[in-house]
Amino acid sequence: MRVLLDNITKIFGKVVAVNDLTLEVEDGKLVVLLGPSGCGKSTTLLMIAGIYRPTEGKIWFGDNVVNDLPPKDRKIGLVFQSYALYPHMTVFENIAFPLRLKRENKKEIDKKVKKISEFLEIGELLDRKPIQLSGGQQQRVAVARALVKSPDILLLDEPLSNLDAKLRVVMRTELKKMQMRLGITTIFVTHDQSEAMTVADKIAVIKNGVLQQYSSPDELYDIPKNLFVATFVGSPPMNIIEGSLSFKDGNLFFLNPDVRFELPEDMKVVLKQERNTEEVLFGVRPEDVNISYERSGSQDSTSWLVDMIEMMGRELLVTLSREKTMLKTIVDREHVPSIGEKVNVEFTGKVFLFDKYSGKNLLCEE
Amino acid sequence: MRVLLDNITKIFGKVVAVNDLTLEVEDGKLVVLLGPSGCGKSTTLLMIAGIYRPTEGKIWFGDNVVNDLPPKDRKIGLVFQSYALYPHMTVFENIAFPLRLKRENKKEIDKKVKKISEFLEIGELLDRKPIQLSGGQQQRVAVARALVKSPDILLLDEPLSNLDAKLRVVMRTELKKMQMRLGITTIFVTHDQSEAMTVADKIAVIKNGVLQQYSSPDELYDIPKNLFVATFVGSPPMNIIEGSLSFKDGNLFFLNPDVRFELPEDMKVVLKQERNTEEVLFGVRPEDVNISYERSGSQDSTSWLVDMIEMMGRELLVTLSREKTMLKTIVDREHVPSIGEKVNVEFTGKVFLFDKYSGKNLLCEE
Amino acid sequence: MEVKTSSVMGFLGPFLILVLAFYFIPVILTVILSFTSMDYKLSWDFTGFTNFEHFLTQSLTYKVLLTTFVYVALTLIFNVGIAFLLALMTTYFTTHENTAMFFRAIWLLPRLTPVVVYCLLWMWIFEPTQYGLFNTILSLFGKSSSIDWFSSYPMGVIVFANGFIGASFGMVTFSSAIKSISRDYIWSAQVDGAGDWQIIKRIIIPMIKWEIMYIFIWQTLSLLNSYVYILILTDGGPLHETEVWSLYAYHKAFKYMEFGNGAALSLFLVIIGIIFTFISWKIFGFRKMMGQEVSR
Amino acid sequence: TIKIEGVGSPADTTRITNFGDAVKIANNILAACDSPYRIKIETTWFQGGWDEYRKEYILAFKAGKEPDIRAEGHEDIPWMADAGYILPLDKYVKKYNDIAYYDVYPSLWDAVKFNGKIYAIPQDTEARPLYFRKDVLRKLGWSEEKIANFPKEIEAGNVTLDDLIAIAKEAVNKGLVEYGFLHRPSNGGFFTMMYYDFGGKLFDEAGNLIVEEKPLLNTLQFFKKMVDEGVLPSSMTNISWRSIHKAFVEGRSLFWFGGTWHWAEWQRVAYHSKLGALPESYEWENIGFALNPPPEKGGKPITMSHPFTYVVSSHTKYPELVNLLLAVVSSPKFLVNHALASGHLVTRASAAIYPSYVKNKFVASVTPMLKYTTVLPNNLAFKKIMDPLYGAVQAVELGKLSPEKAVKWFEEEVKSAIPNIKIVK
Amino acid sequence: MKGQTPRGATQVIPKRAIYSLKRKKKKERRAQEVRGEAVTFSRRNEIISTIIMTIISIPIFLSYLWLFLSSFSAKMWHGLIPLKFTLHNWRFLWQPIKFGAVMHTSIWPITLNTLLLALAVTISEVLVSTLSGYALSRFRFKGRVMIQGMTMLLHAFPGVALLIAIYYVLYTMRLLDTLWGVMLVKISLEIPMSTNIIKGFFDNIPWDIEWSSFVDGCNRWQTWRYVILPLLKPGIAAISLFSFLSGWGEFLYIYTFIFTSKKQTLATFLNSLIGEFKFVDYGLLSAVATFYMIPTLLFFIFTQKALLQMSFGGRKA
Ligand SMILES: Nc1ncnc2c1ncn2[C@@H]1O[C@H](COP(=O)(O)OP(=O)(O)OP(=O)(O)O)[C@@H](O)[C@H]1O
Ligand SMILES: Nc1ncnc2c1ncn2[C@@H]1O[C@H](COP(=O)(O)OP(=O)(O)OP(=O)(O)O)[C@@H](O)[C@H]1O
Ligand SMILES: [Mg+2]
Ligand SMILES: [Mg+2]
Repeated sequence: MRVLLDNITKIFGKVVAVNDLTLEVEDGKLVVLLGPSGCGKSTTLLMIAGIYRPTEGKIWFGDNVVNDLPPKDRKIGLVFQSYALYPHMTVFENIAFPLRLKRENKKEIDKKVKKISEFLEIGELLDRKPIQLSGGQQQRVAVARALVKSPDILLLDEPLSNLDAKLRVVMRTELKKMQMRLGITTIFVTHDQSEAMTVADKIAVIKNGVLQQYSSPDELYDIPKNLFVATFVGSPPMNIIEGSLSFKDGNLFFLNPDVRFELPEDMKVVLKQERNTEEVLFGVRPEDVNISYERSGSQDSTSWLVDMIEMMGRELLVTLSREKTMLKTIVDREHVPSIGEKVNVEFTGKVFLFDKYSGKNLLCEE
Repeated sequence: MRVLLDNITKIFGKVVAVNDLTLEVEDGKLVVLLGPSGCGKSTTLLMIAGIYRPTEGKIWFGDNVVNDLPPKDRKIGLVFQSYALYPHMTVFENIAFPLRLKRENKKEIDKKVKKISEFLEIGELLDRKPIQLSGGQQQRVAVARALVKSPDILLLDEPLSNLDAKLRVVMRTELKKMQMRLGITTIFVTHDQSEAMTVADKIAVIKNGVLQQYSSPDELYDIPKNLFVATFVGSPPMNIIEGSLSFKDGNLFFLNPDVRFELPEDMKVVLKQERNTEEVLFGVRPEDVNISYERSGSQDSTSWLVDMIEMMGRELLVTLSREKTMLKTIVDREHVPSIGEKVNVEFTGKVFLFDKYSGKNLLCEE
Repeated sequence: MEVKTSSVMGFLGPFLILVLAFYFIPVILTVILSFTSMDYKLSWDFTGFTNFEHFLTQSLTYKVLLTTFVYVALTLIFNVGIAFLLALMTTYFTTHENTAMFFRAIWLLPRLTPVVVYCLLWMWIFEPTQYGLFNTILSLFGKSSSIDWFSSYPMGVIVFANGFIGASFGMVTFSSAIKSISRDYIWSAQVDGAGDWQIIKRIIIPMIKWEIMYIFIWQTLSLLNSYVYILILTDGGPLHETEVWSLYAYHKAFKYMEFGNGAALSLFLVIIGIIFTFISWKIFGFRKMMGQEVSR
Repeated sequence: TIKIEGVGSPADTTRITNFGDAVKIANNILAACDSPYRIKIETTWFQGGWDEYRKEYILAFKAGKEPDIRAEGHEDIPWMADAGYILPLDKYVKKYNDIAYYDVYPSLWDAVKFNGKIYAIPQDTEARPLYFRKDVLRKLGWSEEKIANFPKEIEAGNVTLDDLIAIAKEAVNKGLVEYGFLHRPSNGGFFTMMYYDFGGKLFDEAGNLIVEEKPLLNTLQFFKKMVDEGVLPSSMTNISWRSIHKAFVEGRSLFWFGGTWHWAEWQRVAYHSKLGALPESYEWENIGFALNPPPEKGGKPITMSHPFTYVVSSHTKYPELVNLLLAVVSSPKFLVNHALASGHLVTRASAAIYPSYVKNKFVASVTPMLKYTTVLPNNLAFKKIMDPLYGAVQAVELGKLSPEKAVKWFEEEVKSAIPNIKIVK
Repeated sequence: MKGQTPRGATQVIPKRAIYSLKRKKKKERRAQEVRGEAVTFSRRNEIISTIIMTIISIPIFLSYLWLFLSSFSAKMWHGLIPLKFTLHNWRFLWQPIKFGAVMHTSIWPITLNTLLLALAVTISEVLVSTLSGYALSRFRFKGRVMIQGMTMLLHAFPGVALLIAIYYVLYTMRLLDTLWGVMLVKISLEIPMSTNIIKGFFDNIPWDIEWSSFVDGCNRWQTWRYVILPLLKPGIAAISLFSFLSGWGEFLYIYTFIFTSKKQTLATFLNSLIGEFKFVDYGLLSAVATFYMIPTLLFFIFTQKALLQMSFGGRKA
């Protein structure tokens, strides 16, 4: 089922939670909503579910406007951010509830509930009441309840946030597989970017209720439309350095007291001549910042001070500074610098340029 | 305040939630509890908070057994996994509540609440009721409420799970700084391993209520005590391959139909001669699996089939297979293989060996 | 969490003291009273079981018993049924708080009215002449002869009068209970595919089960004990057709001033009430309900 | 301080307010006798049912909060005396006999005796006449003279109950009235009076309570006949007082088995939808009253009274003063004052000739009825007969039981309530 | 981070824009303001339920309308339709009424009596029953189930049957003929009921909120006072309403245990107006009855508005 949000706005009192949002989710695709806390993701889901009524705009399922369709007729599965398990029912009854409502026969229900709960590793908890479960267990029950009825549209609001990393990876992979197999149109809210990247067909980035970018994960990563998207996507976030452009000797340079970087050929093409004096923001992702301990010949490598080292599992996040500029970089555990050491820096990957005021990506054609 | 859990057991009806747990948290340190969903983390925190009474064992704060001390006298700050905000109070009142109970003066309270809420970026929500907040905002209010009273001991149950990646990184860094500055003994439950690694002084890994390992993040990563810890810590999880050991020509090999790997010198020393025929599990982390497209000269590199590619933000997770064995590896986005391609594999980093039955790390002296 | 006896007593103390002094002790006294032949002289002369023997040997007793059952059952259905219906309609179905308020207020009116005035109103409603409200309404529908409600349907009259006044108790309690159900659960059920009816049946009713059981038992006991409206409306007549047990006891005690006898009669009623309560507990699972929150 | 409590309809309050003036006189007397005492009074007016009035006294007595003087229906004297709540007054009656009690109608003294002792001072009495609508009779073609003579015919025994039914039937059939008869919709002395009318007795020679089956049956048959003939609504017992009064004052009913106090009531309460409260002249013009006719020609007509009395608490601190006060309040002036205000009749011959009493046309014309009066028995158990009697009448009217069955039912009821009662077949 | 709008700071749109939106969706917005969001989507069911409610409410509605109207009319056509407007029936408000020869006292002191009694009963009842309800719901102690069962069973003993016995208790305590005595009796007979009702509401309050307050430094009392009580509003709304009504309308015990007429309340006053049903001045009676009902109606509306507005939500289970 295709879902189309057509200029949706939702206002609570004075708060505009969702602002003129237009979004098309193609049939059978999985779309992730990404955005800072409080940007309107849950509100959007609840509107699609029919629980909130949009203040303005239309919601289409397939070819029908469903604004007036009650939730029960929308054939959706929804995992609430707060789970909303029925406290008076056991886990089994919670999961079986949607099926019971469809008057499926008992054996069938039993089978389905068993299956889904094994799948979510809560098979042994079926007799408990929600209050007797741990947070993660409750969350899985909520997911099971949403999945068990094979909905046309699946809405998941942070369905895995309370699971441990390992289970989470397993679950998301399984969820994705299942979604693909059954072709359920799915909208998924998550704060975990690797989760978003892994499962999404397309990602919608929202800020303050306004859609910022809606594109495939790759594109989002490689061609962020604006500064917000660029810094929001990717963890640790992209380094942003203030400075200006200047043309010198037919080459385009980014300049700032601490950094001087020759922009690649293709950028020159995109950027128009007159931009050269403009104030811009220069972006480079931490993983594209390489450090080396010996002075390399490269023009752009300059000596930086190692400020802080944070452990991040298999890698280290190193913060470098130089006068007024800070840079973060990711370093393998094999080559650990020590704090206070001086290192050289090289930008090896892609770099980005943004308008200082509008935040627009200067390399994006509009 | 030092916190000592002394052989703590908690049983709910028939469920043993926490099993004979002994754990010492040194004064001013931050300890992370890590473990799969339902392993007893929240239960442990609630026991420390004085809400649950341990079925057995003693809890020490400093030099006192506090088993009988009511929660209000324990000087703790606790963020519930479910937030547990007071629905009838505004955000301001929620945060101010602990201070009001201490009868601090109004101005003081105002100042403190303002400060902490700015810090957590919820300064503009002070007049709202919890029901009018998004999930992440609620969570931050809960954190604010726990922090505002400058507790002796801070217990955080997934305090950041509903925040976006960027905010999360900021928050955890700030939290850590604050904790260090004030020297608050902190116990932190999180599912996010990079979070755990970044903030923890020590990490306790729990499984089914039983403590598996309690050590510094580095040690946990480098010297996991058993198979569970090894696979649990690190994301994506370590690859585990079944096989046997054999001594050949003075060299120690790990063998299996698909893999043959010469173990490094230092392992030979640790492993005793007689182990050679034993069945073991061989572990290697995905980031230590290198692929190359041309046949290299190395003995251990063999040709593997690219099965699946998952996008993980800045990197790709590639699943390789060969007959009966699967391997996951992490690949830079610059060198993307295509599905169905054949590649060569090399293990470049540390490898691990575990007892097939007990799961014990064979290289750990006990 | 562990609880100290002292704090239990702190919370429960005022309650226990009051109930003990003004409820429990009178209950004991009443039980004792039922074994005396106390009359207008107010003297405690013990007569053993004579009071009980006396009424158990009378045929009227059994008629009254039957009447009581019929009356209680009918009124209860009316009472609790309407109460629940109203609570649902004013909380769940009605989106306009003012409409809800209006209906709730209307149904509360009987309870706000002084007893006598309320009875006068019903006398007017059921007046056998054409001026009675119901007869007026009937005549609007073209029925010419007026009905003598009080003699043709005496039971109907008292059931209605008691039902209308009793419904408000359940209504207010149920509305409050429904209001305190978290909206999340209702939303969640809607998403799960539940229609209004299903939500009522599977979410609302189970979640206010305690209130329902409570009101059910409470109202039954209240009805068993209610006589005032009957006293004023029909005084048990015609021909004892509306003489319920409590009225019977009242007549004995306060009309003929046979207090001992009256106490014995009420004691019998109490026993019926207690038996009923135990049965309901069985049905509703009293212990389970009491213990349902024990788990944490 | 002497506490006084009264009961009755609001029109009867002179029962209490009379004391206001009486106390002045009593204090004058005390002053004249150089007595150190002065009387102060505190009066309350109880409003509520008789059952509650009784209950209140018992409880208040035990608590020491009972009034010193209390107005009571005479039928309550036995139990109050029996339980020792009230004081025997023979001594004081004798003491003040010459001033206040010498000419009290003797039948009233009988009504206040228990075990041969006087326990109360009679305060008022009344009659329960049969009211009829003159205007309706006129429409029936009766001459003024015939109408005027009607009460006398009844008194002479020339009109029977059956005759009344016939007249009523005629009026109803001609569409002049909606109802032929109306009687009170609740239990009261009226039903006992009808039983008396049919010759029923409630006591045997030994003074034990009895019930006679035959008169009872006749009584019930009479009610049945009224209903069958269509002159009495079968739902009579369920019609509200208000509708009843309204129907009668508006002339929609020919007969009304009422009481003397109704005459006064109609002048006060706006029952008539057009006229509101009736002017007395209208009453004289359109309403007549008579004794209740006997069932057979030549029989004695009947009426009934319900004497009200003052009783004195046995715990009173000032029995002397209380009795002085009672003697004062029994003087003709007060008796008449009360009678005129409330439509009751006086208890003393000397009061009956009091000028303002005689001047009052209504009171004067009903007083002679006292000759035919009866009273309810002074027996607490009697209530247990009265209730089933009313029930039986109701059942018969509603057609729920035939008169014969109703008698059976009545007997069962009475026997279970008063196990040793004698039923005379 | 610096220079960016802080997160969580949701955009606030200019008032004008809101206004225009408001106008467009006025109807819907109004509904939202009152109740947040629709619970049910079905207009049809709403209409049906309103119709049903209307039908079953007709007898009450009409009879009270009649009562109300007749208090303002001099005459009623057929006793049904009011004909002439008058304030005569309301004269008791500014002058004591004379009835027959009885001069009733002015209504105001009686009203004050009634109000005091009602408020005293309400306050003590709410206080005592919330305390005990909390204990029964949250504490595990021996005899808890028994106490709870007993409180229900006690109701099997009707108030009238106990009248004589209570009389003896009050007699022994020297509380006869005092409003205090009546009040204590009243409260005692009713707290089992309110306790049981309120207990159900306590059961629905999530434990974690309570725990949270312990951690924040509350002792049991403070938890009860600051956290539980506010969450209990709907329950308090229910029991305070009933206790107020029963205090306001108290008749039997006043009638039985009070012998001094100064301590009258409105209910007994009304009763005295009616007497034995014969001399009823219907106009006056309906006026007094309406007067009697007004405070209770106000109390109802007030408590309902104040207390039923709450709803939970947005929490994790
Ligand atoms: N009241 C209870 N009754 C019975 N079992 C319970 C109760 N509370 C918790 N448990 C069980 O105890 C175990 C530990 O629960 P706990 O909440 O401590 O897990 P957790 O480590 O916090 O998990 P999560 O990460 O999912 O929150 C779980 O298996 C849970 O089901
Ligand atoms: N009932 C309400 N009344 C007023 N404001 C509300 C209400 N519900 C949500 N909001 C506000 O609307 C905005 C969007 O909320 P929403 O729950 O959709 O955020 P979210 O994107 O889901 O955030 P999170 O990731 O923290 O859950 C937030 O600023 C929130 O405070
Ligand atoms: Mg959300
Ligand atoms: Mg947990």
